[in-house]
Amino acid sequence: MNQDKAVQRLSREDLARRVARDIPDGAYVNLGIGIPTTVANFLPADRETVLHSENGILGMGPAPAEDRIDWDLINAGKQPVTMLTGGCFFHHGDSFAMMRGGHIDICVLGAFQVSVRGDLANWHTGAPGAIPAVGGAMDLAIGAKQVFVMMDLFTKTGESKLVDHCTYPLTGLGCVSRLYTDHGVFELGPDGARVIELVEGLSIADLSRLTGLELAMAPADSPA
Amino acid sequence: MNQDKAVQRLSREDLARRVARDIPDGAYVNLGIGIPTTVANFLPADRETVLHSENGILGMGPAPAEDRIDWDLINAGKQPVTMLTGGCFFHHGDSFAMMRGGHIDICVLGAFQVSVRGDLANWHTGAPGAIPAVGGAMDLAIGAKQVFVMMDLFTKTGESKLVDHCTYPLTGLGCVSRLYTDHGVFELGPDGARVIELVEGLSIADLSRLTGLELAMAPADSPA
Amino acid sequence: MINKIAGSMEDAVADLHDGASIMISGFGEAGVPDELIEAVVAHGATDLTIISNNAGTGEHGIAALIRENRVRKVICSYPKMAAAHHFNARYQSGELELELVPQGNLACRIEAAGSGLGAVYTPTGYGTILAEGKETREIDGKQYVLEYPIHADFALIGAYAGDRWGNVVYRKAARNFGPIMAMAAKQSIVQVSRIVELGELDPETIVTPGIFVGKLVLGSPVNAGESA
Amino acid sequence: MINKIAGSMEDAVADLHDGASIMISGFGEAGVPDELIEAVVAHGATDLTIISNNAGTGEHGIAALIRENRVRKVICSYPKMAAAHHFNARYQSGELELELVPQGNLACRIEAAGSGLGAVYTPTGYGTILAEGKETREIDGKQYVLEYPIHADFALIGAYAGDRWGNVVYRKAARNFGPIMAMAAKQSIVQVSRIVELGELDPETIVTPGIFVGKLVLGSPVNAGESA
Repeated sequence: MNQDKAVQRLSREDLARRVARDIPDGAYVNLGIGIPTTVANFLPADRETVLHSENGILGMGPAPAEDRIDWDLINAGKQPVTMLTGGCFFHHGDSFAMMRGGHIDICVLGAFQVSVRGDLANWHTGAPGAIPAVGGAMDLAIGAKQVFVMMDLFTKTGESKLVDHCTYPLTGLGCVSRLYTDHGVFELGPDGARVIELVEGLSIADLSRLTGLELAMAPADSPA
Repeated sequence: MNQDKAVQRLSREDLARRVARDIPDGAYVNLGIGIPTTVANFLPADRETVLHSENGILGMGPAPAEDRIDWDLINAGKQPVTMLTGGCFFHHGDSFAMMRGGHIDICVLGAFQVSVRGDLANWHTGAPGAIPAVGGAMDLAIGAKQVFVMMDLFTKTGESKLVDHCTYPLTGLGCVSRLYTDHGVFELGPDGARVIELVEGLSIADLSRLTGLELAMAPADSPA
Repeated sequence: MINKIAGSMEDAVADLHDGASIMISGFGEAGVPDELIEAVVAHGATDLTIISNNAGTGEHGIAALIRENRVRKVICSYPKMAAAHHFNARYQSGELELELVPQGNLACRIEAAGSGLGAVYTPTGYGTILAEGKETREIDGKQYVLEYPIHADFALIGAYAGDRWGNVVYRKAARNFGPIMAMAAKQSIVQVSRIVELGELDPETIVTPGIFVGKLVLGSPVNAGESA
Repeated sequence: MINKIAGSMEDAVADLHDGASIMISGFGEAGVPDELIEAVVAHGATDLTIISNNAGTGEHGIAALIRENRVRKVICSYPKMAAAHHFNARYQSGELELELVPQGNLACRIEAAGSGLGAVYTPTGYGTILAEGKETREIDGKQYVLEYPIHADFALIGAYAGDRWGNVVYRKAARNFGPIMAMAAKQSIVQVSRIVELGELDPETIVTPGIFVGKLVLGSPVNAGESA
């Protein structure tokens, strides 16, 4: 939906950088499979962020050199990773207790759709004949203290993925607190979506028109 | 109730020896606080019995020498113990999962009263003003694959502690499978008590009269 | 004397039977008990229910069991994998029943079984199609779904080292479902890369106590480029 | 940078407040965080709910808190101890509320809190006076009691060694309630006998990952005759 050339959409990389900015020092963070994983590349070096991987790792580090790959040390996307000093291993029961029990500060996920009240659809298109596979998506959606979603705001065919009601099968209800998109950042909650940031060249009126939603900026004292 | 001099009541030690005989090689066993603890002294040396202590030990060994006491290594009765080669430590959650989840083969407990259908009363006299304290009694009663009770069959005042219905507050319902007493051994279950062994000099008629219960010997093919 | 060590993979799975429910540890390649699964294929038991995070890929492991038509039902969180063609074919033809369970619910239902709980209220899945028809309850202002334990006749587990009492330690993220599956099955069978003398494992650091292990068998070396 | 190490016992308990619920680890003398409890006495917070296996004995620990009339309620499995005179007096005078919980239910209710479950069905206590008035359910032919999680504002834990990320290991049977209480409290405060450099604890053998720990403070050496 970038027919308007003046709109300075965030690149995938800038979006990951933007999300990384909101992860405070010392946070315990789970980065979902796919695009969210790239946020790790932009975590500031002067902060200690402890990455959780639901297959039983805290303190997950970046990918290893080719000759240091260990197939017993992989992330939730089954890619080889490394371990930071101070990290540890535990079993799946404890790992999902960390998630379900509200011990993870921030979980960053991708999405097919997010509703203005924070409902999340990110596990299943509902297409007939598709093999359903949920993995840890529903646990990640409802467990963390804060759930961030990062995604393009529009599908390739121009439909808004921020919606009034999700039409795709839900992953969790009212669970997303913040939505980071290539067009701007939104705060979601029981009272609906409020815009925290807009990319350059985009007005709130444009955004309302493009999404078909009645959007307003968050008050200046909103926790941005 | 040993007015009858011909009745060869088992001593505490012989009772512990008798219980020990029924603990097979390789069994995982929890010995309750008090008299049941003494069973450990009679476990045959040619068998490996793994003792569980609910405060987080498998492979508990005998008391240490005075100069080897370690107050971080105690049993459920808070007495210093040792650790056998092959033992391990775990937290209270896992320890009671072992119990509640049916992983312990045999639990040996003392009792105030046991009913013919295996109800157990061993935690509280119900006396007014008594400080109630249950500890692990209720978990031990219902968790193990088999629960053995060892006790004197009669109180000091001659009342049978094997009863039709417990009058003391219950610890667990229908949980005791076998009762070892100074007068004989009983199998308990939904169909009531059956006598497996009688001490010398005691007839089933005597025992029925003394306990006030209608007792019969178990059939010869009963698993004794 | 306690000796849980089986002489061969064949001996290790000798008690399997038709209609058995079998938990299989592993996430990705880590912690998958490959040789035990091969032994199940060779054993011939059929009409199996498999409980595992994934449903197999390629021609090996769970995929081989499905290919050989030994599996009646799969309980898992994520059957959709590259090269899951055997699962896909049997599932889409209706020959294979799938119970799809969110990964954390899979974990806590396995834990409930191992720890003797009758059921648990979990928040995961509330309001989604995976909770359809399930009992729900509001507790302290939050919505929960009632989920029942998943028990199994057998668990096949890939671990790192073990002793004759069945005490086991794991390696890195290969730990995953092993410890909780070992607690939930009637007979847990553990494949290890090293068998050690009793006492060699530190009592403070044993992850799966022998009480949860029925049989232990020596398998292939660790699944790693890097050395242990 | 993550640094959970508090400079003193006083700093470690600085966030306490009147009306707080506090879990305290320990079974017998093993794993009791003596110095943290002393710091709570010195802090002065009152109207406390204490969750612990025992309710104190003699003049120290929980007994001192009860003596100083800081405790409104005790949730425990076994308050009856030699020299539990402070507990006995306050309990019998009706000044102190007691919730008596079977030890395994205490453990699994703490675990339910730590792992985010809304409630669990446990078989323990069914048919006894400790389950009176509680919801029950028959599941698969067996009777269960519905039990709710026990959460706490704080957990005070006695452990062996820890690092600045809050990773912790325990010593022998002093482990007991520590790991599960650390998961169930909003802020867990751990007293250790040794503070070690980050990386000194083996990632395979850390028992309580730092994510469950709020503060860590150096206490007295290990509670043992024998050396570690």
